[in-house]
Amino acid sequence: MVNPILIIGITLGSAFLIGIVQAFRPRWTGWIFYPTLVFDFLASAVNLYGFLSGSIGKPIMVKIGGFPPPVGINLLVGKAEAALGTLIFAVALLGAYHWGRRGFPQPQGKIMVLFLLLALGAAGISFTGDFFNLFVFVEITSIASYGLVASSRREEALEAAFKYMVVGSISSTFILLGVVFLYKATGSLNMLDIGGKIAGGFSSQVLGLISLLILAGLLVELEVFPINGWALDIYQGADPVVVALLAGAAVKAFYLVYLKTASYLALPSFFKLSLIFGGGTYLVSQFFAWRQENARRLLGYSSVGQLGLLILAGGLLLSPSLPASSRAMVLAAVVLLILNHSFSKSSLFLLADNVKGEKLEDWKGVLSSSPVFRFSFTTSVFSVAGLPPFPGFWAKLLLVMAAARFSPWLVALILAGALAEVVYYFRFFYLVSLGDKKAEVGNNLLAPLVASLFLVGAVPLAYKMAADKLSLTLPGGVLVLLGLSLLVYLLGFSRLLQWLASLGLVAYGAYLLLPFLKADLSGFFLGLILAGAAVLLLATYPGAKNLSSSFYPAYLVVVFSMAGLVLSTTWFSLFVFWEIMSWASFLLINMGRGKKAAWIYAVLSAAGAYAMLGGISLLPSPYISSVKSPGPWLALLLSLGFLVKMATVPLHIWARDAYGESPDDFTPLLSGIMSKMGVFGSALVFLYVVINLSSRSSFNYLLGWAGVLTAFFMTLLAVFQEDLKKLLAYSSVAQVGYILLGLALFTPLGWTAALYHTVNHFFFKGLLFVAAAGIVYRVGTSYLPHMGGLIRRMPLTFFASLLAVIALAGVPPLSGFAGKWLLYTALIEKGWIFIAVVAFLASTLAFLYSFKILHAVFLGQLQEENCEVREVPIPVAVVEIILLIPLVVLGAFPRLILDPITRVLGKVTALGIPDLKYTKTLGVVSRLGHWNALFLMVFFAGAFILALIFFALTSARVKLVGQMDVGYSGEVPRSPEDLHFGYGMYDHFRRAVKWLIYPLATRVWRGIYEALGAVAEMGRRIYTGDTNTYAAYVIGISLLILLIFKG
Amino acid sequence: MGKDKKYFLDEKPEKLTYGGVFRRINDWARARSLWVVAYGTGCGSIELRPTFTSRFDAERLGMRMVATPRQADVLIISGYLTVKTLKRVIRVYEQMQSPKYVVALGACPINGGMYYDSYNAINRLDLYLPVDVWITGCMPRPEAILAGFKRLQELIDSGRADGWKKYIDNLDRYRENQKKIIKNWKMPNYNW
Amino acid sequence: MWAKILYAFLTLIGGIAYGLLLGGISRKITARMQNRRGPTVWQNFIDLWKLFRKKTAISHGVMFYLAPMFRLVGGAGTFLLVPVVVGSPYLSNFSFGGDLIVLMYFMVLGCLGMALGAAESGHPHAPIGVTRGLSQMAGYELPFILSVIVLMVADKTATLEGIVRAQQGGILHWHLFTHPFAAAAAFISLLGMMTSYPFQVVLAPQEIAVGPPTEYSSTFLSYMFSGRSVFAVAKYLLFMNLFLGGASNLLWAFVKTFAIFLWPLFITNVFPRLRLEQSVLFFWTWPTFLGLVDLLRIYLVR
Amino acid sequence: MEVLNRLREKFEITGDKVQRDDLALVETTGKDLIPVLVYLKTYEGFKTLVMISCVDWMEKGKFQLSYNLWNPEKKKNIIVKIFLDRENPVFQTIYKIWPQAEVYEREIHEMFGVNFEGNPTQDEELILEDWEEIPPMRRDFNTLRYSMEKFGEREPKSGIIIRKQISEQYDEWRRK
Repeated sequence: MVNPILIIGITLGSAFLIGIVQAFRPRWTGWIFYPTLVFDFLASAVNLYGFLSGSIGKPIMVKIGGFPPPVGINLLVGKAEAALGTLIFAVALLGAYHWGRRGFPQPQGKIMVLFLLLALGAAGISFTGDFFNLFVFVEITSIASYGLVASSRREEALEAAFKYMVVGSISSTFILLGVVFLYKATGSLNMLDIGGKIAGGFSSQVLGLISLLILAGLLVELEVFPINGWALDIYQGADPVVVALLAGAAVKAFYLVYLKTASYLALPSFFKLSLIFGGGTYLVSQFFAWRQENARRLLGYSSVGQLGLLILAGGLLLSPSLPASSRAMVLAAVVLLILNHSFSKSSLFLLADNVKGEKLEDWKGVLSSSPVFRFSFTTSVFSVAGLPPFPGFWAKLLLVMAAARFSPWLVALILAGALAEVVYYFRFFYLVSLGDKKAEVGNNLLAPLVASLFLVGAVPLAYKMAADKLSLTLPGGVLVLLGLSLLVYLLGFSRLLQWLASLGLVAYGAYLLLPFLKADLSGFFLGLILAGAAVLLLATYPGAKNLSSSFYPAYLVVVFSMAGLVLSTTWFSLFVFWEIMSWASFLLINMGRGKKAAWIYAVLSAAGAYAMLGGISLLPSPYISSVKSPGPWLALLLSLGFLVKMATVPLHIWARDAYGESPDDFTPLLSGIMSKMGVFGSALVFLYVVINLSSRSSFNYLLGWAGVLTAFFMTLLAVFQEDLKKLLAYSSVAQVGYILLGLALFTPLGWTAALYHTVNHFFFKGLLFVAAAGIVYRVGTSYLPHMGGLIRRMPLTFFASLLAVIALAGVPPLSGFAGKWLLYTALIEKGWIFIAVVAFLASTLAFLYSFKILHAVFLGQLQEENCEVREVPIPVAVVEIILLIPLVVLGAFPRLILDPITRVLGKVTALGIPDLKYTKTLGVVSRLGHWNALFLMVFFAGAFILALIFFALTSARVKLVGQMDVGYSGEVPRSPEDLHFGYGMYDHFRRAVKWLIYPLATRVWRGIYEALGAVAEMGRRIYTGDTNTYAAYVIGISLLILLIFKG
Repeated sequence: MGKDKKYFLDEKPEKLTYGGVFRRINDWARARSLWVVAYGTGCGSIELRPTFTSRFDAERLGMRMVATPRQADVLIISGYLTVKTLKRVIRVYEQMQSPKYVVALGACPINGGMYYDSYNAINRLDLYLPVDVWITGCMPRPEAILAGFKRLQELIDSGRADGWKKYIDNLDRYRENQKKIIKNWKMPNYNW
Repeated sequence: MWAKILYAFLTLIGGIAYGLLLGGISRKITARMQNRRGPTVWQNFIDLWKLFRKKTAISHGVMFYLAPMFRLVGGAGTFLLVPVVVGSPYLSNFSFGGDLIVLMYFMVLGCLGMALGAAESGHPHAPIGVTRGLSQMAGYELPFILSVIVLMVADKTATLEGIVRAQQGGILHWHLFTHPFAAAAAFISLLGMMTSYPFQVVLAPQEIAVGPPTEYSSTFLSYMFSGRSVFAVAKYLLFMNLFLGGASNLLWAFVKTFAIFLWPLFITNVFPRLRLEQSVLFFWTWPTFLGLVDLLRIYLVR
Repeated sequence: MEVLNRLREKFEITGDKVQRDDLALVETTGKDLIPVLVYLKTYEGFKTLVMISCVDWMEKGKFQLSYNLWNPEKKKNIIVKIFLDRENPVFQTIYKIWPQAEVYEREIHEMFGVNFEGNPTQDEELILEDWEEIPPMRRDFNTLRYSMEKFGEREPKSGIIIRKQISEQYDEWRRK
């Protein structure tokens, strides 16, 4: 145990000493400055350790001057105070180190003094047990801050300092007034004493007013909306190091004292006040940041927002009606939020110090400048935006779960704010990752790196805290695998090694998860994931490809999080893995060409996920398999995240570019397996959530239409797509629409169709995307009109694609037909005939793009520039062959999949097994009809071979001619381009359906985004930047608080 | 032209034998199923329209217009042939599949007709293509054309319409003649 | 089993011959309607033989080579999946192979194969024709699907045998009369399927030579020719089974298919051609509306 | 036609003649042609260029270019003629006034060898592919001899002799 007075005394002493030393030996100041901070940090850390390990049982009480507490001034350091002190000095140390590397602003000694005083004041605010002392420390902090802010000597900084001074004075006045009146009313200044008196029944008419005066003063310091304009100016104008200390740590001291004061003074309406101001600040600032073009001010908005969230959480804590378990959750959330925000924001501000210029535009290309920068930035942004596995995520999870007991609207508010945060942070991320050039950044990156490493280090702690509070268990094996996946990053010096390690890891994962491969829904999907990932990973053979070093780790994280997802037993666990999967896939997509697509994907994913989280928080039981029966709207909320992943209309707008422009090696996984996670989730929703019959029928019918309309519109859009991968993207989404339709039917046959199609879609679409990756790799473009005639150069790939396309089009005798047959039979049996009509039409339209894929890539004229193209690389070819076999085999023997599916459905008690019989002559027999796959295959193959032999024997002399030897009206064609029909292939059809393919969804979503952005832009005008206005706001709002909450 | 090598088959057609087990029936069928490539080379093609439509109804003889040389049996040179057209005609003729026949309408293909002194119209078609049937007149009426086709059918039926064979057999000589008037031979050497 | 295959093979030969004959008859009828004599009804056989015995042929590659086989086998397969006479051991073909859904998808196989082969020819007209054909297919499939679904829901079966059995017991039980709107829709879409004249933009010899088979010649063409003939017969048979109550013996089958055959023939000779988007939109409006009438009726009555 | 009067006032008109009620011929000089055409098009309503033709006046050593214009409102034709030197036939293009003139000029260039400065496409082949002789519509081009040399004999020997005589006579006549 270290006496806290030592911290204060030594720091004060050092500050004086520095002042003296500076006059004689300016260079020696550092020898005092740094050891002081280190000592402060160590002392606080020792205390914190003492509290955590239990060696210090009760709060440390320090009497000053020997007088006992009610009379004398005292310090009261408990667990929270110690932790906050540690945090403050840690951040201060980081900042000081950063400054030291960069070079102190001049005059060095004075700045050091101010810096020490700021840290000291902040620590003192949290340590003190006395209201008057509190005021003293507030003043110390404020004055130090004014000086520090002004020290950077930029015009904005000076202006900000002045504003802060004016506002801070008002706030101090309020606090001082409050303290004076408090002493008059209670006759004491000691917090504990007053708290005890009030709890003991002391009451006074003016007490409420007094408390409000103090709290209003503190709220000003806590930067609540709308009296936080000055804070934003500071964030924008001041030296980033100062800002890091202020926003990262010092404000937290105010927060702590706010909580303490509120709980001691125990006014019943405090919690409402906090909720209103906290929630308002949170939502409004996250929202106002949307259009912000200044990076530092954007971070400032974020800080203000986070503080708002903290105040909101504080309000929850103060609420008298909150159950004890929820209170523990909120407490944990508050701790995590503070931790998260301090480190991520100091990391971000210190990073900002390394970037020249403040505009977002100046940040373009910084991500590619150095791996350290990339790591710190990504970690911090992910953490501050509340993405797993960082503490911010767990904090939000806990907070939402606690708030759900309180009010669904509060949940909505928190999630809306979180979504708004994701929107602008990922806009930031998107802008930052744009640009081909490397931006010039400073190399002063150690401090942010350390801060972000703290974040990473806090992950287990956060997980443990959240898991304890939520009784959350994640599959241990999967966690191990996820950890190992991240380690693959360390092999970043060689892609080949990474590839081999990844293959090994997937094999190890398969071994580890083998016991879970049972004949149930999870086992079914787990098998698909593991086998599929292994095969598709094989095709990513690095060779000469230019893969990012984080490609394989992210890939593996996606794979294993999917495994964890399907093995989840609680909705929490599912949500956690879902988020991990989403963000890992976001990183992967962002590695491709479509940065904007990645942003849209991130935003929509987050929207879906938060809707899902909202749904989960409102569910009565977190266990997936426990059957519940909430209304269809809740089910819809719950499945929104899944629908986003499946890109169901009208949530499909991300799909085209995200699929089309993600790295070619990742797209097969994205389409073949990852989109199926939405299927899995929807299956769970159908099975366990909507069980009320009347609501089920409407919910299912709605989703059935959603599925079939997805299939229809996406197919239609695929027809007119001129880019190979985007075409396949639309096709993929359309196929998933069929799967959703099958699930929505909720009959055994419908589910059989859906599950069959799930597997089969993996085979043919995985094959097509793998082939596309190979083609793009060889040809160098995915633009269809630039290809053509590649059958001569890539016969194997053509053959594979041909079979895949036949399966895709659902033409017998290959495997794709079974899905169609089952689906239509199920549809007609169920009586959804209008849907059946649309589904039929959609699958007819699929022929259009099927032909387009094959023609535009492989047939027609071989272009001049592609004459030397070679067959795809060997690993790709191997994967093509592997994926080819099931297409044919399943085409002849569909029971190879149908039987396992029947077994799986047998486990799903709500459904029963499909009414299918198998006979020798008729093949698969349903109640409606029959279909003999083996016969069709044998008949087709036999007849084809017979016809071929007959032809070869009887035909005329066949001469293989050159590619341009065509009847061209007697003319000699000049070049292959003249003859190739590749561009605008279905323009005539487009004229017929142009009213159907109007990009309504895109326009609507963009319109919503633009409108909200415009509103945010308007709202931001209340920050006039004028000191008078700010002061007026402060006074006005404080009076308002006094008036409204007086009683 | 070096670049075009990879786009065109530069190989001489093989010589074909005429006969076989089904020779009789083949000739009979060929005679009764004459598909004419719809390529009007000169003024005479105006006479082909009445020939093939309701008034004279060549379809009753089993004849049809087809739009692509690949499927055609008969190439009609309808009247004068300019150098520019000749290039295209040669290509069309060589793109037809054997057995194939050439019918020349009017006086111009025989000896230049009224264009005997034109700087641009060839004088004798049979120097460049093997003609199976000549139909004289300027222009021959549809009746005459039908009579000519009747003659062609007889020739085919009796196995005497073997211009396509002669062309392959004497390809080098034909080519020499063709190249004499087509100075700048921008075609592949063998059109398929 | 072998006997069945033999019978099916004989039926197939008969089907091809019948298809060729129908083609000849259609040429004759067209000629008579245009006030001329026209070729003999056997003209198609002569053409087929001539094409089959041509001396030379050209190929543009593997798919080009295989496409006629696709076409023939696709056509023959479709034909063989449709029973000529339901219940007859000799003339029910391979209808055990699959139901109506199977048939509707199997129909595409030959077309798709041929489309690929044509596309490999490298002639621009071929893929233009193919895309036109596929687009038109998207048009006429909608009314056809509507009427097929009406029948499947009404008869609670998807097998052709079942649908035929549901129509037994007199001419008024034919679906042509029990579901007249659906039948009308289907018969209009038959015009599209047969690419008869208002919807003939697919082949359009005047502008894109003959569309997909532009580069095909000789024996290749003869295969396509026969595949096309038998495919047409298969469609007539399908419509006979769907709407005209099937056939109880071979004679009835001839009569009914001939009656169906006359419908597109008469239309084709008196109409000009529609542009592609016009034909697609036509199919998506009037026949679809007709089909929806019956679908709605079924939906409400059920 | 009163147009002629106005033209005479404004431009240098070397000759004019009213052929019919609706057809007038105007002869002008090379430097005035384009102003005349622009004037006719802009102020007199001769909006359409019907055709451009060329006549070879070998004896005079001139090429005559005739621009045939049409006034669709008054239903009048006017033909504007100029003469060019036969040895060095160069003239400006008018395709910026009437775009369709481009093709006429191209044809005249091919058939007579008149150069139209500024015409972007006049050197491309229009009808004659790979032509190597003097332009064939010039009157000093012996088309019969060319045909005989290039396309070979037409009839039995006697016929050839007769044709030879004809072509020689033709050449003699040219030389006069």
